Amino acid sequence: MFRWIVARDLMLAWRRRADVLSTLFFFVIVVSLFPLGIGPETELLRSIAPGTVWVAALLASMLSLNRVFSNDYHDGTLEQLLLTPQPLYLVVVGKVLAQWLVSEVPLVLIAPLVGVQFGLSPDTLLVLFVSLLIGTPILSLIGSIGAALTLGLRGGGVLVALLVLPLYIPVLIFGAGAVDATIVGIDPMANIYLLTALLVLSLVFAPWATAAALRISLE
Amino acid sequence: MFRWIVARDLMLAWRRRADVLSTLFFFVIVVSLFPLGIGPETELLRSIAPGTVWVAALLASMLSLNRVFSNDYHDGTLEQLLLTPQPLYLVVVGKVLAQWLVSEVPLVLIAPLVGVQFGLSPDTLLVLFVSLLIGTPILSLIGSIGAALTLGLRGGGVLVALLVLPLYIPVLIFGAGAVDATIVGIDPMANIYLLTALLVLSLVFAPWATAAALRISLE
Amino acid sequence: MNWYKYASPTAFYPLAGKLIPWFAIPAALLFVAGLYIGFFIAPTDFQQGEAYRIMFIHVPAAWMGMFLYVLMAFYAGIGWAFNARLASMMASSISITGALFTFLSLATGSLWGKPTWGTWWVWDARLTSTLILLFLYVGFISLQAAIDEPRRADRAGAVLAIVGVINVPIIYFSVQWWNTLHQGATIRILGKPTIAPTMLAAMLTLLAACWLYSIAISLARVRCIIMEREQRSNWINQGSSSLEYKL
Amino acid sequence: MTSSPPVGYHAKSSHTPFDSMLEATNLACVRGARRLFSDLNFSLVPGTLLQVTGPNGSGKTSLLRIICGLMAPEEGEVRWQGANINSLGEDFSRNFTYLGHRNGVKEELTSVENLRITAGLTGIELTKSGAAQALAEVGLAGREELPARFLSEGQRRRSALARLITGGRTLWVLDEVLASLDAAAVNMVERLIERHVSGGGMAIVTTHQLLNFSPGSFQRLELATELASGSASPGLLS
Amino acid sequence: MTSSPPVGYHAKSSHTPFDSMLEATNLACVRGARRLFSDLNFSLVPGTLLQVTGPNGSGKTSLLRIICGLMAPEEGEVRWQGANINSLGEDFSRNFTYLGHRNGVKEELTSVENLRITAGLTGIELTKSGAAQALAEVGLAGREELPARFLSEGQRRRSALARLITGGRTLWVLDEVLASLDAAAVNMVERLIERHVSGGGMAIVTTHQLLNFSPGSFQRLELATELASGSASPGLLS
Ligand code: HEM
Ligand SMILES: Nc1ncnc2c1ncn2[C@@H]1O[C@H](COP(=O)(O)OP(=O)(O)OP(=O)(O)O)[C@@H](O)[C@H]1O
Ligand SMILES: Nc1ncnc2c1ncn2[C@@H]1O[C@H](COP(=O)(O)OP(=O)(O)OP(=O)(O)O)[C@@H](O)[C@H]1O
Ligand SMILES: [Mg+2]
Ligand SMILES: [Mg+2]
Repeated sequence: MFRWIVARDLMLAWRRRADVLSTLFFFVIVVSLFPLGIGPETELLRSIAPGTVWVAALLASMLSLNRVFSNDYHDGTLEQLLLTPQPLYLVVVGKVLAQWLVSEVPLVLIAPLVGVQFGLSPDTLLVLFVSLLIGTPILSLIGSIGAALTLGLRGGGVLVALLVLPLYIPVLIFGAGAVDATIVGIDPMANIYLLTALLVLSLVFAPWATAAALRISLE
Repeated sequence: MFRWIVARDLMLAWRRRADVLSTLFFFVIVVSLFPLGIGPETELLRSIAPGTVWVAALLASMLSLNRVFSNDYHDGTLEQLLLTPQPLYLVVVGKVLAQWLVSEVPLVLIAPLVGVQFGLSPDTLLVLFVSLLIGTPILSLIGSIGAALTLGLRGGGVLVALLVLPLYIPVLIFGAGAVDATIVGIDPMANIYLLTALLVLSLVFAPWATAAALRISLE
Repeated sequence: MNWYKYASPTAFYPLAGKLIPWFAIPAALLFVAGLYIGFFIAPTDFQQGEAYRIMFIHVPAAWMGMFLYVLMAFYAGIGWAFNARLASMMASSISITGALFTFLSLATGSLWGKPTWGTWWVWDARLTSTLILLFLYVGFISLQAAIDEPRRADRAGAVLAIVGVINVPIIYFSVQWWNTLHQGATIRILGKPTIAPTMLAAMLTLLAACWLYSIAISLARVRCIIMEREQRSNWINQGSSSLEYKL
Repeated sequence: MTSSPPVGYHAKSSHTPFDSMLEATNLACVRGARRLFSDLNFSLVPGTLLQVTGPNGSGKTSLLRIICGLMAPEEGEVRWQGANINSLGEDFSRNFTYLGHRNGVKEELTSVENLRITAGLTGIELTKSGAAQALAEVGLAGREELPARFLSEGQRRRSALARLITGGRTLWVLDEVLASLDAAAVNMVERLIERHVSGGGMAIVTTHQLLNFSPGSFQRLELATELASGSASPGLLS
Repeated sequence: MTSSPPVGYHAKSSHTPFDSMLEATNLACVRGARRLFSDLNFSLVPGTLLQVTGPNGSGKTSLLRIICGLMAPEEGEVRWQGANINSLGEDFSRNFTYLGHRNGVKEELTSVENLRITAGLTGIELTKSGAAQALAEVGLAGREELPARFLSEGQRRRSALARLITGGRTLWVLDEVLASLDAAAVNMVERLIERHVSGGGMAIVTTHQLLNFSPGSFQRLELATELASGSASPGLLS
């Protein structure tokens, strides 16, 4: 049954492939906006590159995630998912996995290309890639809690931003930190390990919190 | 009748004040993420401040605009607005005005405060404020076209970003350019004038394009 | 000859079929000729060596990318204003060619940038504006792809294309407003008084080839679009009830 | 449901073209690859109700949207007092109230607010007590101040129906108006339409339940299921 | 509609507690400041249909959501084969199909895809032809491959109904199941429920139209409008 959850969301994504592509383009455009707003000095751009790419990834993740849950909420299919005979935890894991595969993996893959535009060196690009690969699932997992909580609650918006963004910030700090470290020539592994620890933590706890949030929102 | 359009959206915003607050919050957070992702060097931060604030304003505007139209679309009230006995142009102007008042004015007001965090000088803050005051209505106007075009489309949210962000770029360049100019000690007025010209242009043409797009989307 | 008659997609379909070879064959010939002149006859640049030859593809591609956008917006506007389906179809078919050329100019530019500037990419006004142009194309194509009803897709695309066209001059002139380090590099080559006549000849030949190619490929693509849509309306007229939905 | 009278039947037979307020000529509607109907003709004079019936998917909603100008017909045209509704633009909107499958009620606002705003948008100043009175008439007394998202499905529908009372328009275009309504509300709607029509108004209504309605001023237009010939032939019954 | 039999009437009178599959005891529901019902008791044995009626806003939807475990009751509990449904968790979901006001149909997917995915999610492998067959049964033959957003309101409802056929569950919980359906579809649903019930299934159905249904296995639960006392007293008719 688990595979049906993933299959379902992948199929939906395939139907909306324009949507998936546009998450990718959103990422690329947001990243490109910064040089436009900031100016073209290569040195400056290189130093803001990790932060920019990571913030853009964060935003892209937040946007696409939000959509995944709220679409299902509005047409009543989320209710149906809640009533399937399997732990809600699994449903959540399946949905988040599908969202990650569809919206974030392409982004991770294209990030090095974007990095080239900022003049990053090959080994920095590798670290950027790895940090995003480990970091984006965390974003999806944590973001899903926020998305689930905001579903019905009209007043929940701020609360959720307050709740989720502080949780995003460590990811951002370690992720961008790893890349930054490589740029200045420090070993990035400490950051990468911390990121991995965060991933394990969120894999265990986030789906559980999301499931609880879903039940509350659908009440 | 015009005032009813504005009144309606203001009232809705008041009911969803959490939502409005969260646009503001989004803006503040995006701007604050940068220092986190980039590191604390004052010089660097100052030089990226205009671009960062402007990009954040751009994203915040896009997100809030999208919501305004798609909510009305899904509950059938947009249909009803189309059938009111007044030019659709006016309806669009009213809705955009309300959106600007509710989501962007607070952002413009808080921007100088955010600027202080980046170590901007008082006159730079003034230019930042003025450029945002002139620039944000353009964002709302242009954004409304994209929001109207993507109504009801599966890709909604992200597609709108893809359509609108490239059109936002001139605003970004002139807006951030004005602030940048002040930082380096050049007269920002050329940029401000260009921004004003863009405002006039978009005031004349954008509502018309949005009205056309709405008719197409509701067909 | 009654040209008006050919405004109908069904009448245009066979005409387009007949026209394609008249553009495709010269395009191929000029392409071969242009490449030959460019790569074998034109002299080696004393500063850049052989790398400069990318120019023969890069420059025509960049020009085509910009021009086709305006043309696309023009067709889309005509199609919308006069409810001319053929014009709308032309706009859709041009959009892909335009995006392709824009992408090509970006790719060749990057390839060229590495040996000359020592970097794949700089946030130079011209490079950035080309990137934005690509985004505009992609926006147009994605919007049309996201809408299933052709009529709505045409009109929505037209609104976007027309609004986007306002951006083109702004993007173009931003070169002046936004002085950058690397703009000089491009100007320098053209500004060189010693540009060999063979270089110019090669570039112009290739430009002509790109033009003819664009026309030919757009006609071919518009034929596919006509086919797809008219087939559907034929079904309507036959009215079989067991129709499969066709995207 | 598929039996249908001769194609292209004209309803205005007994009227000269000029006393008909709303007139549809040779309407055809195509959705995707499907021709839902063609050669559809009818005309409405003041004081008549047109009930559009037909199985699911026969094109009732599409027809109503065409009449309101929300959708363009594939062929044919709709005229109001002799003028094509496209040429009338917003002026046509001054004459009718449309109620679709979706209620057009903002969930965040209370019923009173919803009603007053809709009225304001159509150029009518409605007092709070006026709104409350209309809401009481549709059976929402005591719920006027509840945000619409707390209302039950049927109550939300009722809240939308109150627009008919406050709108004061000549023509009512009502899609599936009885859906989700309980027996009392169905009766209420019937009386509402009856009063409207007998007062010289016009109504175009789709429902799957037949309306309990005094005859005479009552026309029925039946849209058939798609026919093998590909062009469904709508029939008009009096 | 407001007449109602004595308060707290127990339906299981003729059965011992153990042969009832689904049992609700002393249910009460409060929404906002309103007590919709309290002391509501009923129990269902295999082969029975419970039709819940009541005016708009009387709490039918709320009751059904409580039965499915989507909402917690203010007081009382729902038991399945003697066990509280909260303690059963997902295992309870294995026993019923719920159809709410919203269809739960993905607009991007075709009806076949929707059906197969829903089946897959509930642990049933459904072939394409199996899905097409179920869709044909609800009258969507020829529309199986159309993305659901192109379907008409009634067709979308039918597409949701097909889940009942493919689900193979014991208990059907259907909210306002006849809304937007044409006469043919209403009949189809009635036959569907009849077949299900006579085959030993159970169904809880709300509608505003009375179901045309052979008596015997048929119970009715009438939720009254809110009473002055603040606690509505639900009555059960056989
Ligand atoms: C990704 C990188 C690049 C992009 C997107 C790009 C884009 C463009 C565009 C849009 C044009 C046409 C503009 C016009 O005619 O005014 C152009 C022309 C030209 N480009 Fe590039 N370019 C890139 C890299 C380069 C490089 C590395 C060189 C050489 C060092 C170069 C040399 C030229 C020349 C010589 C012209 C034609 C003459 C002119 O108008 O200046 N470009 N390029
Ligand atoms: N792209 C498409 N391809 C094929 N058929 C389509 C397409 N879009 C819509 N349709 C069909 O057009 C019809 C639309 O019908 P409409 O919504 O007007 O029906 P209705 O009479 O209001 O039905 P209901 O009683 O269910 O509300 C449906 O039969 C639908 O299947
Ligand atoms: N916050 C609240 N405050 C007061 N009343 C509320 C609140 N939330 C819901 N209600 C009331 O609770 C009831 C919910 O009823 P429910 O949706 O269960 O009705 P229903 O019987 O399904 O009606 P329908 O036939 O219209 O679908 C409504 O009468 C509604 O007005
Ligand atoms: Mg309908
Ligand atoms: Mg209900």
